[in-house]
Order: sequence, then C-alpha cells, then structure tokens
Amino acid sequence: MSGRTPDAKAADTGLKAWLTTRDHKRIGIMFLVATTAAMALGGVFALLLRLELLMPGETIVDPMTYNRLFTLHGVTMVWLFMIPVIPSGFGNYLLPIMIGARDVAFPRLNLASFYIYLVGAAITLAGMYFGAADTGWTFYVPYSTTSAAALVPVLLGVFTLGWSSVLTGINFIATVHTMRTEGLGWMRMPLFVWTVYGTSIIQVLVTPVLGMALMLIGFDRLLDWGIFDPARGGDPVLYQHLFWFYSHPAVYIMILPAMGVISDVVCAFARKNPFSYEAIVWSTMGITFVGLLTWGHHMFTAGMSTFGAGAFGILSMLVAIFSAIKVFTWVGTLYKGSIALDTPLLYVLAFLFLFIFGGMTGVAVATTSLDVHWHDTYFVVAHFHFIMVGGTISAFLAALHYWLPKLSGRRYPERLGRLGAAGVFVGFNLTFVPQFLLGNRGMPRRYFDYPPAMHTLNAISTVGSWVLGASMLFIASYLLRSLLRGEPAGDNPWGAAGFEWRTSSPPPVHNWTGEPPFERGAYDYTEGSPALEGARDE
Amino acid sequence: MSDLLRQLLMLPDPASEAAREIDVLHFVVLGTTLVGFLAVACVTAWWLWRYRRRGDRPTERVTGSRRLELSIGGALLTLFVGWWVVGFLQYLDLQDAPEGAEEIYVTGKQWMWKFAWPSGRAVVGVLPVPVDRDVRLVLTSRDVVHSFFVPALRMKQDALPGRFTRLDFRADRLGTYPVYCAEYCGQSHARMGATVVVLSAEDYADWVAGRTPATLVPLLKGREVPDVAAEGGLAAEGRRVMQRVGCLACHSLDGSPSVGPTLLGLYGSEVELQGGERVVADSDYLTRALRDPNGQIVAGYDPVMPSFEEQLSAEERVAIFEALRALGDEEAP
Amino acid sequence: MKRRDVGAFVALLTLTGLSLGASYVPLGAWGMAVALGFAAIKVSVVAVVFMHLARSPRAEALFALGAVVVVAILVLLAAADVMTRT
Amino acid sequence: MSEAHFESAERQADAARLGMWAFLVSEVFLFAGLFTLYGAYRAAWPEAFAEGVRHGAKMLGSLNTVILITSSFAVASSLRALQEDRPRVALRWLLGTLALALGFLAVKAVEYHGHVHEGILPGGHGHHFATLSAPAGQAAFFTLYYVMTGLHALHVVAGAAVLAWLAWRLHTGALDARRAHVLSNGALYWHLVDCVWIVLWPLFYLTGGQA
Repeated sequence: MSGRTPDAKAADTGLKAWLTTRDHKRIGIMFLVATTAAMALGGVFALLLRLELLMPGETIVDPMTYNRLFTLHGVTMVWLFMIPVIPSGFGNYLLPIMIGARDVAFPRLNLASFYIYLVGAAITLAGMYFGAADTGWTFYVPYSTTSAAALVPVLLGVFTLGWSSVLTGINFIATVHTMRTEGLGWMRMPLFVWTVYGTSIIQVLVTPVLGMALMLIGFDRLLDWGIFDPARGGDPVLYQHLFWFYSHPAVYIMILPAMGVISDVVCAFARKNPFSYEAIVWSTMGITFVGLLTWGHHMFTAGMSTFGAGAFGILSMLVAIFSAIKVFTWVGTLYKGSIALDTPLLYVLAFLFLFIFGGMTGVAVATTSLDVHWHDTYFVVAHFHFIMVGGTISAFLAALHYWLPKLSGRRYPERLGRLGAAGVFVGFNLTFVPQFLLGNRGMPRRYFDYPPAMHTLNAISTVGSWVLGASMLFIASYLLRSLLRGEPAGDNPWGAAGFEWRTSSPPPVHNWTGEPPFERGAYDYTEGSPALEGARDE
Repeated sequence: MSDLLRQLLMLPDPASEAAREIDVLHFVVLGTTLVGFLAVACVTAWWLWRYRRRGDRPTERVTGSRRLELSIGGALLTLFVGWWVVGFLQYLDLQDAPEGAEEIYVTGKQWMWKFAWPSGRAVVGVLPVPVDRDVRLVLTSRDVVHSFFVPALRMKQDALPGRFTRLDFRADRLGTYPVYCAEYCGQSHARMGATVVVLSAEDYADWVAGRTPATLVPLLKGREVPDVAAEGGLAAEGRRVMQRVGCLACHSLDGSPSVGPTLLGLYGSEVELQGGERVVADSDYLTRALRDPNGQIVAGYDPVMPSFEEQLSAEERVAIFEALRALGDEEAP
Repeated sequence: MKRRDVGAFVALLTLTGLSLGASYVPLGAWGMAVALGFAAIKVSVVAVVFMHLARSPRAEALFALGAVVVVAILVLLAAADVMTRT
Repeated sequence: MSEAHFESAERQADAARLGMWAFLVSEVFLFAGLFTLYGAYRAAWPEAFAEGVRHGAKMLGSLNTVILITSSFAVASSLRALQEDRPRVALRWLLGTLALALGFLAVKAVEYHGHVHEGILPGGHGHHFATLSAPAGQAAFFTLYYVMTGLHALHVVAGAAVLAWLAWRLHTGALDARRAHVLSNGALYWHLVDCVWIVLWPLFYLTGGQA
C-alpha cells in the first residue's frame, strides 16, 4: 500500500472525487442512490396505473398512455431497480469487506459498470419518453416489430444496461475467486457473498442472450430483417424462448441476493448460526443452475409443444424445492436463538410470509393445467409481485435498515422503523391479495379497463397501493433524516458477528487497518464471540 | 363444498367437466399452500416468543440434521411432482378432442375475434357452441399474438400469426360466457372481448345451417352475419380460393393425374413421401405443405411447387382445408 | 513444450480436412452429427492446448464446461419444442 | 500503474485471467441465442437449410477455417515466445496473427460480395429469393447466416484491434515477460474467436447433405 494517498482521498468528499472514485464502497453507494431513485420513479408509475384502475372505464389516462405507463413501470422496476439494486448496490459495498479484501478485483471496470448503467438508464428513460414504447417490458414479437412506437432507443438502453450487469458479474466472480483473505475458505464465506456470487454467474450467462434477442428486434425495425416473421420462416414463439431464457433467471438475479440479505439478517437478530449453512449454500447453487432450465413455464399457452410444457413443468417443480429448503433453514435459525424484533427482522418476517405465499403460488402456476387459467391474468401479476415486492423490496428495506449504520455510521429511529414496516406489510397485502382473486375471476393483465363486476377488488387494490406508497414515503423521510442527524451508531450497533462489522463504521478507504480478523466465523455467537464482546461494552 | 370454495376464491361458475376437475386441483393446491403457510407461521411465532432476547447471552451452536432437510425436501418434491402429474394430464385433455369433434375456426386480429364454421357461417364477437359435444377451436392470428381466454372453461390458448393452434373443450352448461384477449396486443387489448354462447343441440344445428335461434338474436344485433346458402359454405369458398391462386393448374380435384398429386381423397389419407416416410395428410401436414411445399415431397413428384405462405390469409387457408376435407370424403379412384 | 502446440496445430488441420472430406460423403441425417462431432473435437483441442485449459485452475475449466453444457441445454430444449409441436 | 488493493502481482494476474474467462463465457452466450434460432429453424425447415448450405461458398469458408486455425497457432506461439523472454520473436508471431486476421476479413468480404451480387441479402431481400419456390425457410437461413457470421466478423475486428494494441506494446517494450499474462488474455480472446468459427463452419458450409 502506498503511503498517505488513500487517506488523503478518504477525506476528499468533493463531487469530482466521488465521480472518479474506484472505491467499491462509493460505487456501491452511487448505485444505491441511482437505483433507489429508479424505484421511486417506477413506484409513481405503479400508483398512476392503480389510479386508472380505481374505477372501471377510461378515467385518468387513455388506453395508449396506460399501455406506455405499464411498459415504463416494468422496464424501470426490472432493469433500473431490481436487477442492479442489491448486487450492484449492497453487493458492491459489502462483498469485498465480507471477504476481507481491500477492493473488488477490477475497480476501474467497476466504475465503468456504474457509468454504463447511468448511460443505459438515460437512454432507456429518454427513449421511453420520446419514443412512447408500449410493448410491455417483454417486447413480444410481432407486436414489438410492428408497433408504431419508436422502440429502438429503449432496446438500445436495455442492451446497454445488460452490459453493466455482465461487467459487474464478471468483477464479482473474479473477486470472490481470487480476493478472499487468508484462511477464508469457500465454506466460511458469508451467505450474502454466496448469493451475490450465484447471481453474478446468472448475470454473465443469461444477459447476453437477452441482448442478442433485443438486437434482433432492432434489426427487424431498422432493416426489416424479420428474423421472427412467420412469412420469412421465423417463429414468434422462439423469441419468447430467448426472452424467458433471460427473464426467468432474471427473477433469480432479483431474488437470490435478497435471500442472501435475509440469511445474514436473520442470523444477526437471532444471534445464532444458520440452521444449516451447507443447505443454504447448496440451495443457492441449485437455484443458480436449475433456474436456468425452467424458462418455458412462461409459455404453456403460447403455442409451445405439449412435450415442452411437460418438461418445463417438472423442471420448475425442482427449483421450488431449493427455495423451500431456504425457508425452512431461516425458520430453523430462530430455534434456540436470542431474538430481537428490530426493524430489519420485521422485514425478514414480512419476507418470509410473503415469500412462502409467492413461492407456493409459483408452484401453483407451474402446475400446467392451473396455469392455463391463470396465465396472463392478475393471479400471475399478484404472484410475481409477492416475489418481487414482497421478496426483493422487503429484503431491500431490511438491508437498508440493517446496514445503514455500516454505510453512514448513524442509526435510524427504531420506533418509526417498526411503524414503517407495519405500513409496508399492510399496504402490500391490501394491494396484492385482491389481485389473486381478480385473477381467479379471469381479469387479464395489461387491461386499462375491466367489467364493472370486478370493481370492488380493484378499488381495494388501489387503496392498498396508496398505503404502500405512503409507507415508502414515510420510510424515505426518516431514513434521510437519520442520514443527516441520526444518532451515532458505533462500529457494531447490532452486536452482529458478520465480518463487515469487524471494521469501523463506515470503513476506511481500503476497508481494513491491518490484517482483517477472520478467525471466528461470520455466524459465531457462541461463548467468546467477538460480536457479543462489543455489544457488552456499549 | 366446491361451490362454497369457488365463491370464496371468486372463480367463475365452470361450464365444463374439465373446468370442474381443474378447480379441484386448484383447491387442493391453494389449500395445501394455506396449511403450509399457517404451519410455518405458527412455528415462527412460537419460536419468536420462546427465544426472545433476554440480555446479551451467547447462543449454542445448532446444526440442522441433514436427514431432516432431505426428508422435508423429498416430501415436498413428491407433493409437487404429484401436482405436476395431475396438472399435466389435465393439460393434455385441453388439446385432445376425439375424432369427429365440431371444428370452429378462430381468427384474432387487432382487436376482435372472428369465428368461422365449415358451413360458411362466420361472425365476429359471438361464438355459439353446442352443449355436451366435443368442440375443437383452431386458432390463428392475422397480425400479432393474441390469446383466447374463456375463464368459465378455465382455458386459454395463444393465437399466433402463421400457425394454427388448438383448443378442445366440451361445454355442459347452457349460457353465455365472456372471452378475453389475454396477450397484450396494443391499444384496445382490454376491449378485445367476445362471448361464448353454449346452445342446445337443436339451436346449434339451426345456427350452423344458417338460421338464427332466438337465444342468439339479442347477441347478434348489429353484427354482420353472412348468408350461408348463397355462398355454399366454407368448402365452396375454398374451391374459389384454389381457383384464384392457381392450385388447380397443377392439382386435379377428380383424381386425374397432373403435375402434382390429385387432391381427391387426399385429406386424412396416408401419403408416402420421398425417402419412404409415411405421413397422414391432415391439416398440420397441409399447413406445412402450403408453407414449405418442398420440405415434404410426395414420392414420385418433382419439387416444383412454390410456397403460398404470403398469398393466403388464415381464413383462405381454412377454406382450402374445408374444401379438401369435403373432397377427402369421396374415395380416390 | 512447443511440440505440443505444433501437434495441436497439425491435428486441427487434419481434423479440418477430414471434416471437409466427410461433407462430400452422403451421410443423410448423420451428416450434422459428424460435422458437429469434428467441431467439438477441434474446439476441445483449441481449449485444452492453446487456451491451456488442462493446466488452468479448476474454476476456469468449470466455467468453460458449464457454459457449453448450458448452451447445449438451451439449444436442445428450444429445438425440442419446435420438433415436437403437432 | 500499481493496483494497491491486490496482495501480489500473481494474484492480480490470476484475477485478470479468471475475469477474462468469465468474459469469454458471456461472449459464448451472445452467440447462444443465435445457435438456438439456428437449431430450431433448421428443425422447422430442414430442406431449405440444406439447400442454403449447398448454396454457400464452401471453399471460401474452408479457407477461412484454415486461416483462423493457423492464426490461433500463431498467437499461441507468440505467447510462448514471450514467456520464454524472447519479445522480438513474440512480436513477429503476433504480426503474423494480425496478418491472418486481416486475411480472414478479406476472404469474408469476397464471400459477402459474392452473395450480394447473387441477390442474397438478409431478411429475404434480394432477387435471389424471388426465384425460389419456397423462399421462407431460405430467408431465415440467410438472415441467420449474415447475423451469425457478421457478429463473428465483428469479433474478429475487435480481436484484431486488441492484438494490434498488444503488438504495439510489445514493440515499445511496454509488454515484457513479466507481464505476459496481458498477452495471454488477448490470446484467450483470439482463441475464442477461433472456436466460434470452428462451430459456425459446419453449420453454414458443410452440412448441405440431406439432413
């Protein structure tokens, strides 16, 4: 390490120092800020969508505006928020610390990844605004190749975002393989690191396939190459194969790191080792690989062969088992623990309940004959929002509360935190439980209008979305306040044994002063645990 | 019991036996989910209270038993695979109408559903079907992907441009049931609806023959319904199409030899291809033959037929099939 | 050591010649299998000798092998759908 | 430029190499979707695809296969020479590789020119398709031909650019035996370009028999 330069830079809080930083922590924070802003934007779109659906008939927006709004909502939430938020945000900040490294393997590439994200996001949003894309985030052909909207800018934007995702994945893979500190074997790594590693593998494997599929749509629109055009020997269903080969594993890109957050938080607040570390690790890797084989369950009614439907159906059942094992392991971790019901754990509980429901309805929609009724209805909308919002956003909020002291050195107000968590939970269920029932009744998704008989459920759902939105606003307000004026947290406010709590909060530029102390495991709460020593001192 | 559950879950009243069977699986799956959810919630709640934090004490290291994990995983997998078996068998039933099912052609286009009968009946937005009889819908699309969704029958199938997909059912309750388009298809996607009308056998026979039964009168108000008798049905239309695009220059309708095989008696018969493979000349074969004629050459003929992929609309293709089917009933000499 | 590279080079040229020759033999449906078989052997030679996969850390071999397997699954499952449609 | 965050230069080389492999994997998946389309469309249009292959420039394609294999050998030899601390020899091999890369592109250009001349353009455009009895499957074949070989050619261009940069660094002496892993990573990329072509060659030039 070279002399005084790092320390001098640490003090440098100027804008230029931030924008040219190669410090993974700062890059992580910039990712968090950008993705959280994207979430707010996507949330506003969602609220507008729900507002239109408050009453049957055309109310606040015309059909085309509605179609553009749900496209914007989907694209923003998927590619600008959920794919990058936990891996590129928290992952960037925490992964090197958790493995005792001073930075990621390729810091410059890391910064490049952030700028690629920004450029991609700008192209996507500007493209959406000026091009008025209305295809939904799925870009199904031939609608996407014939729609009057200007689609190419959006395709280019998403393509660019994909490269940010791939580069981050490559960086993390190399980091985990080569930067672990002395003595930190694979089976001692924090579970969050495992899930980010699995996520990185998925990102590297599947993202280019989406990029190529989108490029082919672009070729069709710009040059009339018609590679999916039936009149020229093409097959629109094949586009769906390629799309879902990315987009189903993309669900795991969104949920795997969330599962990592849950694993770490549940251990910290139960002050116990995970019920079975190995089971969580192997199920993480299981989801990573079997998750690559299940994409066809999005296509049971799409004109796929019955053979295909059968094969993808049973493969999907397999992947559900890994998630189930994780759930049992989290619950098992509470057994004989020393449990504190602080806000992060409340979000873990919310995650658990919502994820069980989301996951089980996932098994239900993978059951072929049931899916024929539910496919493309609000049942599926509710199902994946249980996973995405109930799962990923709950985990995101858990992570935000759990690691806020690490990132900022300050604490959030516990009482307000619990209130916010309750609001999110109530608002969420109010929004999405009625949607299961709407799906059962047969309300298809992407409808700006519906029969009057479906009014009550839609109205409840819309009211729920307001509760959810207000709760998020409330949470944002107290978190921002505590960033500025929160109580100082000390280095390890939770008495957690995770490696990241063994350095100061926030950590110095190269994360550690001296050799990182990694002799005791990241989940060691037995007699003499360093975590409890710290807690007693306070 | 089932009716109560249906009301609780807000499922529409089913109009076929298959839909009722699917509902049973639906109840079992959601019921199991609920039970599992409650079990996990109870255990969690109990442990949350039982092991609440009382001061900063270390905890003992507990490692899960591998056998427990494996047996829970195995039991769940068995359960899920069981659902899959039942669900997949039911799924197969949705595309498995027996020989002689009533065939109706469905064409989706932005933003309406058009239905056509072999007799030449055609109408937009209203689909009369016979009660207690197997019906096969043959679906295609004129533009983008649409999806034909009848909640009361618990069934849905995408209609794709350039392809024919199938949907088989047997409605057993008279009444009208809404149809939605379930695959996003543009501006008026939300308004691309139709109505399935399950008619008694007599009423349906009337409809197909060109009369309008009383039950249909209000539904058909303001809709254009072509007269069957004047045009001679779909088969006659098919012959006109074949005349127009030039099929008859190379194929005879009366069994006489020509550049290509005769069309008399072709439909449903077994043909030998170049290379010795034998296939049945059904609508799948004919769809391919129109698209890629030289992919499956009948033994003894030259690969000279051009593709008609771009020249024929879905309706015209359907009309040709009907004409061939009518010819197929007559024996080749 | 250098002999290894030369050997691989000669082997690759030979395999290319054989593959080209085989394309003139009417093999029917086996033509594709034979041609891809030759390609698979050649890719393995390049990977193992030129790209030093044999002497690399296990992770790299695992990446390469895993990538090939997943691509094969993608191609096969999608093609199987097309081939089994009725 | 020293990377202060690495424990040793050796680790840094390991990380770079592993990162390169991960990148190569993502490159393979860029082609994976196209291989999928090829497999599925070939299954749907066996005869049209075979006909398309028979129509291809078999000898030009085969010549390019030999060129790329030779270039792979050349870049491997260059790396070997640098590892044995003979940078001048390494540079000569590398320049040879570069020449072969340009040769490949030249042959490719001749091939494309021939096709365009015959009226074969992507998307079923061009007068060639008007003469066919069943143009649909062949349109798909030739669109894939252009997209896949075109994407590959782009990779050849990118690879050649990387090799040229490495050659320049060798020439100036900035790249020496101690930093051989940099050349090694460039070579890895070039070998991948070769591997992709080894698979494309049978798909578009050899398998014209009754499949």
